[in-house]
Amino acid sequence: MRARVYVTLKPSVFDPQGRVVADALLSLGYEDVSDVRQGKFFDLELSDTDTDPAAARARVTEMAEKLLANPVIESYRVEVLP
Amino acid sequence: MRARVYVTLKPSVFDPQGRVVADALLSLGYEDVSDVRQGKFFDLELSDTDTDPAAARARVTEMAEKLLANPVIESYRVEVLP
Amino acid sequence: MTVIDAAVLERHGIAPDEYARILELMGREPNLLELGLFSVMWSEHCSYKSSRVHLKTLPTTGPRVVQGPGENAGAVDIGGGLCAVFKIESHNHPSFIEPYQGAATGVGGIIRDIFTMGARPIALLNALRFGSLEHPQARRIFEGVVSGIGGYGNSIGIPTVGGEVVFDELYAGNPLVNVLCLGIARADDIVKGAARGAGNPVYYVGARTGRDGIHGATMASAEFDESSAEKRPAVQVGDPFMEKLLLEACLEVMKTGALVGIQDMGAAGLTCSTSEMGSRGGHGMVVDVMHVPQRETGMSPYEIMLSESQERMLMVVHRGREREVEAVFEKWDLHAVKIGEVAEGDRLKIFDHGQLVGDVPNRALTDEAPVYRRPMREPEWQAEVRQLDLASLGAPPAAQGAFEALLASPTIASKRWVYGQYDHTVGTNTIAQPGLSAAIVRVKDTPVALAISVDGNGRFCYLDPHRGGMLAVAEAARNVACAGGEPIGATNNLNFGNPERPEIMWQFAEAVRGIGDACRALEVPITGGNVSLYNETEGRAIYPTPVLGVIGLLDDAEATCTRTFKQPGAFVVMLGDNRGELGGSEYLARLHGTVRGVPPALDLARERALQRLVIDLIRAGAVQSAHDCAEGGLAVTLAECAFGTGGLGLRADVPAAGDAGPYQAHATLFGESASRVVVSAAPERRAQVIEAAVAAGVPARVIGETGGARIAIAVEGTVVIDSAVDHAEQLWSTAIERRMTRGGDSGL
Amino acid sequence: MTVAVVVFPGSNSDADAYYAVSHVIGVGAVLVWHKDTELGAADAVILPGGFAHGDYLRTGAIARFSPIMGAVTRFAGRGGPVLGICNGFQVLLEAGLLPGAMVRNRGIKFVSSMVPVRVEQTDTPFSAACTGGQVLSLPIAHGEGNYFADPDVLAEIESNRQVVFRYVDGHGEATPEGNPNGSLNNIAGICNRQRNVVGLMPHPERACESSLGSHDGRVVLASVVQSLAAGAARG
Ligand SMILES: Nc1ncnc2c1ncn2[C@@H]1O[C@H](COP(=O)(O)OP(=O)(O)O)[C@@H](O)[C@H]1O
Ligand SMILES: [Mg+2]
Repeated sequence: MRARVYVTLKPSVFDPQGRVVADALLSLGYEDVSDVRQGKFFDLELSDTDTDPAAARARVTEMAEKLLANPVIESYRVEVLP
Repeated sequence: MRARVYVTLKPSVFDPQGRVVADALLSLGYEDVSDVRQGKFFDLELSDTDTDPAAARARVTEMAEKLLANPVIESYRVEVLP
Repeated sequence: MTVIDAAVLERHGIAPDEYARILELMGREPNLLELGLFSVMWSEHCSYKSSRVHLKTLPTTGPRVVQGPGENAGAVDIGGGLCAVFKIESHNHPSFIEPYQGAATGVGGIIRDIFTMGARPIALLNALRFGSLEHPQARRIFEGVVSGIGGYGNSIGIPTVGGEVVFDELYAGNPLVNVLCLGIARADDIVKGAARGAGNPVYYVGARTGRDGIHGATMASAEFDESSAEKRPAVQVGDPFMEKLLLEACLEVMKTGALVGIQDMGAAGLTCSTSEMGSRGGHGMVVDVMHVPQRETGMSPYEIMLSESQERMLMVVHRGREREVEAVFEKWDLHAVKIGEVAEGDRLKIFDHGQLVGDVPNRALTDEAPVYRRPMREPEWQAEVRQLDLASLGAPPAAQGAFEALLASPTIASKRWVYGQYDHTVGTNTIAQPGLSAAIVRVKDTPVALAISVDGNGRFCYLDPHRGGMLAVAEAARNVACAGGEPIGATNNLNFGNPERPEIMWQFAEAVRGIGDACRALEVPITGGNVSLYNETEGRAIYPTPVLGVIGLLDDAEATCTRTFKQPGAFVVMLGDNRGELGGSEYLARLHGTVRGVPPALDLARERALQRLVIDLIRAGAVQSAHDCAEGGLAVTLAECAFGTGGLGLRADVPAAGDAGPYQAHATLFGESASRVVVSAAPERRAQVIEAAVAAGVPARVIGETGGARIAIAVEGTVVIDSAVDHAEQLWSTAIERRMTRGGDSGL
Repeated sequence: MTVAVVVFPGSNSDADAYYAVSHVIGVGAVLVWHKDTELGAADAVILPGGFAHGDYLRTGAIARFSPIMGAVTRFAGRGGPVLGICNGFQVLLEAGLLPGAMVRNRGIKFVSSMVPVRVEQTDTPFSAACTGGQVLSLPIAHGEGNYFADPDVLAEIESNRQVVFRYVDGHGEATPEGNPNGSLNNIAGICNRQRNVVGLMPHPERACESSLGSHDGRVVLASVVQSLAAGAARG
């Protein structure tokens, strides 16, 4: 089973990287890009003993909570793939 | 209109961050995680003059090709949201 | 309009009597925006209301002082028309909440203080305190802080050249992150943060303003408790790239001469910069928040004025020269925007789209801030913790084992794991790499170099804050002297608990008194500093921890000195007296889990003579190495001189010191008596070194000779420590790494 | 002789390269702003270390679009000597002037230390004054210096003798212990097929004076002076 955890900066938190990417796109002539926010994701390969998607989601949520996301500035979303 | 570009390291490229996350999860007791790969994504806010999703996709693909991903090590996927 | 009731005042951290004073100064009831201005400017962090009366007692003048406290940073003359501009700043609370960003933005803040003065920053140092590395939480904070410091400094390209790290459970819930920045400026080019000339435009440049950090300054002035979690969105994200652009652009703009004054927007953001610049220059200021570049929509004047978004500067420009200034910023892709003007009078007037929304006499926010003489009381436990009964500790452990345990103690062990993540070579000025001694940076295009050290021992201050304050100054100055630098200026960061508790206030006052005494005796003026109070978690305060940063001048950048032995057959001398003082030592803490006793005595005249002697010996080329005896005592000092030499050992035999019964050997080897330096010198220099010491009135004793591949130390002829250099060095150099990799916490 | 040092926004070793070239090696140096479109009369070009554009997207990814890069590419195409140091190397990779790419250090942490680097090839303008197999002590300071190339590209680089510098251990061997960042084949620096464009992660410009801990970097910068002089002599 596989899971993906998306981690993004909370909307109120400044994203300097996104800003620089937006500026770069602008200077390359992509004037229609008004804003860019950068995020990251983790693709987790789970062993076959996890077969219950609900249980897997709970477990991955725990991992996100504990390690993958920094709750002070980031929020996350968990997706479980079969 | 909004678009998201996912960028991942190609499978042949070693992912040091994914490795460190996997090790950390393991040491936290998540022994069912057999592998982790880390990727990034960019959420682009496009101005309202872009209304044709196909055209927007083509344009964003161009941005990914040119700037957002490095074809030597990365692959990308474009998603256009209404 | 919101009524200002008790709840509103409480949320703003304004006491009832302070509010009465606001009413008096305003001559009317403030509106919410105005209350917000008072709340941040009268916070402990910005107003120094509890500490000011004590700080006033510090010596701040001297022949070399070009700028004392009061400006963005202090400055001392280093000859050739140049100044060393330096200051230390803390980011303790933010680093606890978000270690990476908290530490990173702390670095960004102090760098702005330096280049705001017109100086080019050339070095960073940091003094850090964490809980024990045995705990995952402390490891996580440590890891995040170190990578945040590196992340910011490496990117902006200012080398991090030194610092200190101490681990102790008392810092578990309240780590300390103090960062010192040193820059070089032409004395004539020093720029001040004052607004003058009515009608001169006021410019804003840098990052856009967001809602981040609102009430950061008040947060830094409040104790932690459960509810601080709610303040979490107050975390700011650093943008070293933006700061690099600002640094280059500001230094370039200053060269045009078109600036009247400049100040960064740090704590209390736009509020602090507008009111301080106005009151320093004896002028008023008028701004319209409509012009302030904003990152988020719908921000209120309150939010805009109180935001602590990073990487922003406020400038006053000579009228008529706006284009010159704008052009420089445009070159760097920064957009300087005019947000207001300097005005006659003394009022800070804030408009929003042309409508007056706030109107305050600027001095009411700055100079008129409350000043407290808070009650002080020596803690009841103070006398008790000074009692040290060695007999109660049982039989002493073998010296060999204690020695090895000390080498592997994270506080003593090599900090390579830390500075290996810091770019310390960028700038091509770093003469002494971190890990060898006080940091040494040369000043290009001159013959001189500067040595810098940051030091402070919280345990000593806890046992005796007055002596602890003195010892911190002495140690930092001694470290600088051991590098060959003559101490010429100091900055200090005072990290203490809640000043509303009389015991804490007493510790504070005593420590400041100690710092002042030592600075006067050693003739090292304090040119600035920072106070961080309320360092407590759940009512448990940290050790009182003053951190001293001392700058030393080396007339000749080639005549430097480091700690390492240079050749076999050199003789090893201990300068100063070994009194076998174990009180407050790392030995007692590490081996016996006890923090008790009287900290080492300090005779400032002797200290001064010792430092003078060491500097002279180095200048004369008489010694090959010099190392201060500090944590871990003589044994650890000798071992450290052997580390980094490729395995060059020594044999030493030291006379027993003090009167410690069965602990005699331990007190001799691990006691932390002050005013001691171990030097090594070529055999033919023996007479010269001893004669110089005698002439200086400094006790000097040849205690051994370098050679072999073992560290062999005897007390009164009996060898009690005998380790292969390689083995000892391995313990010492990998102690932190081992703890950090074992835990498996990641540095995401 | 003039060496042009390009300044990108976020470059932080531009002044160091300038200083080393002009004050230590003693040849002319000029700083060229990235928005310029001409290199002027430069005889050699250095892309310096730093964090151009913050390295926020990928190292060197945005800098390669700077106006000056057109001139750098033309200069390189004419056979002019171009040296990319650290971030400059990363820019050259992103610009396609050198093969391969950089990923995060294997240990994910920034690494800053003095490391031994072995000179593998001496027929480039930035190694001509070295002796083959010479081991230089040079500082590294980077977070993304882990060199990667596809297996076929890597094989080609090796067979064309394009690896100019390799990380080695204390015994001068290219072992895993000597590899500070996980680079494939311990690669510290490479050149292009034409051998006039060289990139390396270590900082020779920071190791030009013994008071700074090493002067081994001098030979790298002196190489370009020597090879330009030789070229001029050949006419
Ligand atoms: N946080 C740090 N950052 C950079 N260098 C550090 C840091 N902590 C310690 N060091 C370096 O490690 C060495 C030893 O530090 P310390 O044990 O405090 O020694 P001392 O005070 O005797 O100089 C010094 O050279 C110091 O600069
Ligand atoms: Mg110290």
